[in-house]
Amino acid sequence: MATKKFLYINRKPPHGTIYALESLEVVLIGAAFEQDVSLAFIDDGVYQLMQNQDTSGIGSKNFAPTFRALGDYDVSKIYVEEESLAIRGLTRDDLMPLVYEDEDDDWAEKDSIRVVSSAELAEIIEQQDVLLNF
Amino acid sequence: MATKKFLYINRKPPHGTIYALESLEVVLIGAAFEQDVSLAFIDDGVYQLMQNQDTSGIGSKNFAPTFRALGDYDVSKIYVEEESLAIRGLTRDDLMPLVYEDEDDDWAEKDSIRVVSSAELAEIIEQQDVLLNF
Amino acid sequence: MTVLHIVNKSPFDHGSLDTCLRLSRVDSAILLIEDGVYAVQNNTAVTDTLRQALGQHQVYALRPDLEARGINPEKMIEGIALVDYDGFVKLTTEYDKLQSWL
Amino acid sequence: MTVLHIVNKSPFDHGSLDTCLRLSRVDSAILLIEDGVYAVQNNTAVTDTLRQALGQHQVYALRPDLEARGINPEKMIEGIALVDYDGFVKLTTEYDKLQSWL
Amino acid sequence: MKFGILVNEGPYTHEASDTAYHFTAAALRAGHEIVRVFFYHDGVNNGTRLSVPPQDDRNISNRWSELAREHDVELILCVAAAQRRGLLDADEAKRASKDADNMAPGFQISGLGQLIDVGIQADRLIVFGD
Amino acid sequence: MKFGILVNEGPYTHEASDTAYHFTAAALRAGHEIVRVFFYHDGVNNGTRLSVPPQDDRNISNRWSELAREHDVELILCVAAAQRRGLLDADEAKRASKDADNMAPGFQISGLGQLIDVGIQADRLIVFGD
Repeated sequence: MATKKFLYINRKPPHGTIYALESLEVVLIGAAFEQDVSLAFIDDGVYQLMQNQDTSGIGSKNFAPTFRALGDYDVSKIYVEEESLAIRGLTRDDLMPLVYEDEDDDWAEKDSIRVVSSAELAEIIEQQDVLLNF
Repeated sequence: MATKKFLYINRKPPHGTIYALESLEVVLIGAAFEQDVSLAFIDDGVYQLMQNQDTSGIGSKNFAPTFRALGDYDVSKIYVEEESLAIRGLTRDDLMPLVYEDEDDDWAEKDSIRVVSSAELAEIIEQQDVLLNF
Repeated sequence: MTVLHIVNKSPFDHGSLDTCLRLSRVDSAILLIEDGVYAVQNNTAVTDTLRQALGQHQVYALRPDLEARGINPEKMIEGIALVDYDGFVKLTTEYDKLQSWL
Repeated sequence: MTVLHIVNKSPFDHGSLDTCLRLSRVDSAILLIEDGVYAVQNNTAVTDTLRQALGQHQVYALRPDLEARGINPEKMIEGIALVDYDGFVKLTTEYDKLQSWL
Repeated sequence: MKFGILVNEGPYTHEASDTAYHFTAAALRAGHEIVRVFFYHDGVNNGTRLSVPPQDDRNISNRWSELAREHDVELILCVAAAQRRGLLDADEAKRASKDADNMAPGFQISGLGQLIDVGIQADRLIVFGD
Repeated sequence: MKFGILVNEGPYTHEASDTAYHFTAAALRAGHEIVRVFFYHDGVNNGTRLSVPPQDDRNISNRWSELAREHDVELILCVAAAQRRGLLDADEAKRASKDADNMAPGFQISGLGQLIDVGIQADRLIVFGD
């Protein structure tokens, strides 16, 4: 069966609703299907990648550390919209470090996060086969 | 038991979610408790009062006509925020006629809807005892 | 290879329509459904946004959702095409992929 | 007789905070909870709005919700007071009525 | 002080249900009285006993049931909202000729009048929702 | 053409469930194939058989069950989402030592892989949600 390009589009913040957590569960399961997977974080979705999230005070599951495992699942294309960061006063440094090992480059550790402009992201969306929103 | 001032604040549009319908069910039940009841329609909540709603095409319950019964339940203070109408290109004439019979004025039929400014509505909110949002 | 963007939220309380327009390429199309159809009306705070969008995209709206909400088609911004559920299905076959801006 | 206004939605995707500010009298207070706490950060598109609000209202934010979201209190706009759930309960006894801008 | 609590959203899906729980627990710790917790809209889904959350996650329905048991807090599901969403106690199930029920211990089904009533009785009514 | 349908919201609460139904019915009328309807998040609540809606309202769960029966459409509830929310078939109930189950006829419980699979198999995947 041919490989398809899947893009998971994340636009919701992480803890006010369960969408972000359950979306990440789909990504992890989907990784086993060996498709061409990318993730996009847009609008309040960029908050999912914030450093130092600690849910002990609200008693819900802290799934933020799970994003760090994505590299091990061969999910290494993580697009973050620059405009979404900017209006939230955020930069790349406010986000978790997410890395993968590049098998085509002697397993060198590389950054999974690519901060892209709206125009670039519009192109990336056009190149996909399946667009998943939660 | 003392009478309390209840204000139902409606800010959600009517058919995309069930909040508006279930909120109206509370108002109808609440009318039997003989409290001092008002309703406010703000933001997309003003769309709940639009004329000519016809849900036959989407197959859900058309509860808009029920608003017309509010006068019979002695619910006659219906505040609509002017600013919310304005940015939606709406005027009073786009809304259903809602009336009540004024027992203090020989049962004369009067308009239940009062279009008010944000400042007036802020005062009305301050005067309440119980604020219900759905 | 182009996208049918689907917007189902009111443009007056949510940023979905703005984000859709910011991230849609010129030749893609936009379908307004559910509370998204409130964007079609004339003389609103988002009318200019939608007029600009019409210069770049074909814009459709789901008629049963308009009717449910009492939106008068005569007060609609010119250039928006109405479809029913059959037309909705047809649209999804004419564009290569579907992007729901939830 | 004044109101504690409670806002639980992100100001970047929803109009709740704007509506709250438009409809709250000068002496009332505002409590940010759940996704509403994203409004507290400095250097954002809503920082000016919140600074203005601070001139008219006491503004509180729920600390456990800040921590869950990784918001650094040092990057918070000055003048916002943090409360935990016990402080939240105490606030609701100090104001006469509670308005949740859902 | 006497509190009434209104919960409009279901468990796990929206933080409203968690915030309402933490608020209620904190109010009890401070010695306040909880007149009633009223569950409306999808809030009625907090009252299911069939939930099987992941082992490393909180059990929201159990948490409410324990609060009811330990502090004698009245937990009311709105009957109309519950029927629409398939949340039934044994009596409701029987009346609707359904072969199963799913309500958790500590919850009761009652009418919307109980929401108005708590608005009248309580010194403060607080709403948690979406 | 082959369609996959993803439903993220529960019945009555959000129009997504209605729109998904009307879309699916229209696609079938037009002769298209529905590979699968996958229910995720609160969407799993569409699969309850305990719903008792008002008599003058549509019965959303029944409507899906009839679609499954008449057109042999596969209706899948995500197992993890369903367990969290208390939506169980007889097997799941037994495994979790629950004394009742509540899934409606025509629905099946399966894993998230079925969502990825329909994304791969279908010509178009359409998402209905909030």
